[in-house]
Amino acid sequence: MISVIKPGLETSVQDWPGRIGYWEQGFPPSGPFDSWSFRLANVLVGNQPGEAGLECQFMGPTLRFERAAIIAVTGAEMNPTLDGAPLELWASHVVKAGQILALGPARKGARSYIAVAGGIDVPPVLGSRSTFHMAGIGGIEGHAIKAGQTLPVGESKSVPGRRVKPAARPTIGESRVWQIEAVRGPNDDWVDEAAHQRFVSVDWKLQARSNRTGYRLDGPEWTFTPRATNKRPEHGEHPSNVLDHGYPVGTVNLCGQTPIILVVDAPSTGGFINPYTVPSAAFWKLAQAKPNDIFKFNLVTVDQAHELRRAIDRLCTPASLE
Amino acid sequence: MIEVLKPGLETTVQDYPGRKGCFGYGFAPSGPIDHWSFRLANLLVGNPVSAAGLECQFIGPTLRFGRDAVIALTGADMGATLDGTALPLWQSLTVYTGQTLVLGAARLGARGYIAIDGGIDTEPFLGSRATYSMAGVGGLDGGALKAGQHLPLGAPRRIAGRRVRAAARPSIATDRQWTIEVVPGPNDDWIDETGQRRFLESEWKLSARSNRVGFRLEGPEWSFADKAIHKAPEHGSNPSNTIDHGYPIGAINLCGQTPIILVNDTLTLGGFINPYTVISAAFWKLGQSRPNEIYRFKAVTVREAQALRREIDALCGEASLEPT
Amino acid sequence: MIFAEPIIAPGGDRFVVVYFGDDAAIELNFLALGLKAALAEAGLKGVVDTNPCYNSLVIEYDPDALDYDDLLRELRALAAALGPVDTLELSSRLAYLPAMYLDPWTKEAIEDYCKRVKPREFDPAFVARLNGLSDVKQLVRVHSGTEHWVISVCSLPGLPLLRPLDPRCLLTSPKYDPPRLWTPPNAICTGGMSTSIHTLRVPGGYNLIGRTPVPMWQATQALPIFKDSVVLLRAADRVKFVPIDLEEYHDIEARVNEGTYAFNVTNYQRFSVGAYRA
Amino acid sequence: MIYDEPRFLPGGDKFIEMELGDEMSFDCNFLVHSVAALIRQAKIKGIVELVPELSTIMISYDGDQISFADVVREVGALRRSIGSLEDQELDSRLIYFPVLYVDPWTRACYDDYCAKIAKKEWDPELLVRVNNLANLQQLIRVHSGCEYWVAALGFWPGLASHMPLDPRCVLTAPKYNPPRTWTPKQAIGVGGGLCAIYPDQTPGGYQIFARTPAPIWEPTQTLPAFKQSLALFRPGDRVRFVPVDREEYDYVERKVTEGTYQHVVSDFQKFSIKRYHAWLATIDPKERF
Repeated sequence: MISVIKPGLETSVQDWPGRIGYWEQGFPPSGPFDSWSFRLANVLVGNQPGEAGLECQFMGPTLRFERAAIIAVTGAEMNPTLDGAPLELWASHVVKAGQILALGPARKGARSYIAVAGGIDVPPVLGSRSTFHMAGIGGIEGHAIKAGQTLPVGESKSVPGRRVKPAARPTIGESRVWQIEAVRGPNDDWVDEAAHQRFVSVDWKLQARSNRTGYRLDGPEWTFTPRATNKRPEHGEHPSNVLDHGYPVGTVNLCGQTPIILVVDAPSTGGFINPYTVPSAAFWKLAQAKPNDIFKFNLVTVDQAHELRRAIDRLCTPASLE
Repeated sequence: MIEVLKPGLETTVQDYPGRKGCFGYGFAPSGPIDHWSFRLANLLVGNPVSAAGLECQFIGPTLRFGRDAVIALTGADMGATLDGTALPLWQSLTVYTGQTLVLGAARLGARGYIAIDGGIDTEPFLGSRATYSMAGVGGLDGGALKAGQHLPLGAPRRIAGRRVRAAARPSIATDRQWTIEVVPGPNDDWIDETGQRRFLESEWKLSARSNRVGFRLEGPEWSFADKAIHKAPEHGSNPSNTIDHGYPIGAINLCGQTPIILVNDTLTLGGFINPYTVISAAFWKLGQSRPNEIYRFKAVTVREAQALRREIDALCGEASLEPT
Repeated sequence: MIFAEPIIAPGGDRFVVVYFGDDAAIELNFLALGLKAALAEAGLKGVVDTNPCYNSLVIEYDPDALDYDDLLRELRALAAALGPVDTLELSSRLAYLPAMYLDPWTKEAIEDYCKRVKPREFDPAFVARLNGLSDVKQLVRVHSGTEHWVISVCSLPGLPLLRPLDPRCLLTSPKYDPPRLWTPPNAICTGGMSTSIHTLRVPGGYNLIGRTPVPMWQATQALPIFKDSVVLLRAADRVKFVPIDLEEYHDIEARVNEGTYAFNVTNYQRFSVGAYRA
Repeated sequence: MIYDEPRFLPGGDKFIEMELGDEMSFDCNFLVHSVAALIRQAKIKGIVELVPELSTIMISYDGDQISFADVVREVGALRRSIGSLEDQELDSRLIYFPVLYVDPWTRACYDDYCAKIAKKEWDPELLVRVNNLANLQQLIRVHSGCEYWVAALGFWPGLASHMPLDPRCVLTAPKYNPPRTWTPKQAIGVGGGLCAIYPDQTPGGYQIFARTPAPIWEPTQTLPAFKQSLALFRPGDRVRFVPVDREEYDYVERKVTEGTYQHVVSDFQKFSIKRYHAWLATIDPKERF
């Protein structure tokens, strides 16, 4: 059992791949935003890659372990300390009963992951322990953790002293410029050639008003094809309006002139077009980007997107440990 | 066109067989109660038996003719006169424009029928011109005739000089006793043996509170079979109560201890049992009987009832007519 | 109880009555309506009319066109072919009828009865009390909270005999004794376990609980809904009462009188007995 | 129009949008649900989830188990296997909602929006004007005058897009611009040609003018209607709004709070496409209730 002393900015229980099977009823998958780092944290403490852990956003929590545990911290650098002593990232550690783990603000990256051997053992809702705070379900009472709460931990037999090989870790650069892969579609035929050129050639800035629901981007104006401008009235007036349809997770949703990348807690349907979609392999970069970071988009094919995803999946196994 | 000078007690436009196929809408068939006399009247003036004519109850109307016409009077004897001259029943007669036909109180029988060549040409409602007063439909403005109204007529046929052979007419007895044929059922099994015997052996007096909806009868008490006494509570507490069901026309509907024969303008459904049903061949007797007259009931089978009806139907044809 | 074999009894020389059971289980009406539909489907020559009720179906026939024994045989065959009641599906329209509960007109009829015949409890309060409801408001809620099944249209032109499809909304009450002298047309009333809507100003025995501004039939067929049928409802239709206030009542009444009222009736569904019983 | 051949559009590496047409119509939406049902029935390995919408199905798939091309081939074949939908009859529940129209809560929300975000015409009055109605009373009559088809679920847990089944009851409205930051829970709104009940206090863009005390989703699963599922609506359901007064609203709300409210649901009817089309042919769409 773990007691929450300080909750951090917005720390939530997540599992991977999240809440699958209820999308049609409006439940997004949720789950860890940077699932690469998340899965490796689990692998480090001997858990299955999908077991529930904590996602810490921008500012990590302070936690007291009420019993001994094996833990690992991955992802963003939040200067974790154990009873004041620095704790190495990307490695598994023993924590003794009564010890305090403290994470600070993210120095590099944005989201840090804490895995505990045995996993966080909250009751699953609709098949998942992931927190979806907008609907108040999953995790601890449906929301980010609060001071004074306790996190139940499952049973496990595990060993400390393991480390993720550097080559198997995601690398968070210093430049604050991200190369983000994107696949054209589903609605790429609604924006014109000039817009397509623009999309891959300009810098897009991540707005501060971004969260696990959507990533708003600042950039140039969009221009459209006749499909968007001459359409049946029920689609809506604006060129970016379309009959309500389903939204892929990761899609670049064009709301008027504002592109919003719909991420893990995004709505499942709506009435705007989606000219591009960020493939799952690039999600870790979105998760680790901070407001005002620059996104540059590289187009990939569906097949390339699958390859990139498989490459990461292959890294999220005990083979990546040393 | 015919002008109504006096309407009589309750004179209505009817046709035969009335408004059929409308149970689902909640409509009783209406039509003439004594359909034997009614049909013969139509035949006499050269109309199809289904043409609309007048049913006069107890006291007939006074009518002035707006065109030359051939008419026939059948059923009850209401002492008819044309411009003061007595008219025979069961015969086709010529009437000239401006002449006045007067019917008085029924001397023998209860319902007189008047057919006019071409038929009465009021607007049909659900396929029939029969008046159904309770709902205010059919006939002239949906009700019995009123003084001052005008009855529209169809194209004249001008066939006069015929009469109904004596053997083809219903004969209204003067002893004020009637034998009415009934088929047991649908709910005869709700009455015990004694009650069934009593029904067939007793005299039943026609109550004055009778009309085209129902004929009330006065007679001995009814007794019931077990089925009527021990039943699911939703049937109701009285032995004669049952779960609402549809009523056959002619059913002898037992309301508590009062039997009511459901006739042409009846309610089509209700919550009382129907131990017997008066057959259609006996309806002319209902139509011609008067309050306080006596009924005796005779049980017949469905087959016998249908044979009796066919006999009457056979008489309602051209073969029953002869020249005067 | 559903009879293993329906009882078929003669009603004189032109009628037979088929009884499917001896209580008022709604399934018996489904069977009666199923037989009615099957008869229509079979197109049996000589069947003049049919009249369904709670557990029975009256059939009028022309003995010259249809032999009595043949009719009985056909009816038995058709009834057997209906199969178990759960397999029945019936064409069923759903009519939304505006209903002003506790309206001034039925109140006047009740008050007139109290003055001229004998004093009695206010009908809605009486029905509410007998059925263990907290107040008349609850009566309105319960009565309008279910779809009602049209058992039959009968007795008087267009008059529907209704019972609630949701058994939780069943209301029972004894009828007036002696009967009322008059009833406002379009009064909504309950008696026994049924609801009906009076179509004419006639005496009556059911307890008055409200009134609808829309007619159940119209001889003039002036309103578009009556173009094809003078009567609004048919057996196997359903009715859902929608409570309205006096202002809405007057508004609808005005449109009915103008001939512009659009009835709210849907006709794109079939009633599945199996699904209802499940 | 409904396409003879659907279009399959990639949505990254995990999603494919299947576009069956580009119109908002019952027929197109019914095709969507029919195809979705076939896909589910076929249990194609690697197809994870579906979101059927007005004229599209978003298909989520696992690229390790099935390729994009195979999804297109297999799902495309299912679409082609569907002949005429005219003879279809489907089980369809009808759910009744008590509704307080022109309620104080949506009014307060509107006032808050005007004070904090932007001035705008009051939603019910806007609806009356845009739809050429006589007054608020007629707005209530028209909106409560028909059954609504649950055309799509999503956007938010429990939320459904309701499409009027009676052309006489179609109401259209532009959406809020910019959107509201909050909406009263269970407010009822109209946007585009659709109607929705807000399941919770969420942002929103539909014009709001009514509120129901009956919830459409409940994470605690206390009320009987939620025993099987957190969310009330299923595709193929229909909804009908019943106007109530404040007293009745409060009564229902109390029952909901007590955990004893029973949703009024008719689940014994089959919706017949042929009958619906025949019925539509008898309707004068210019008429209003």
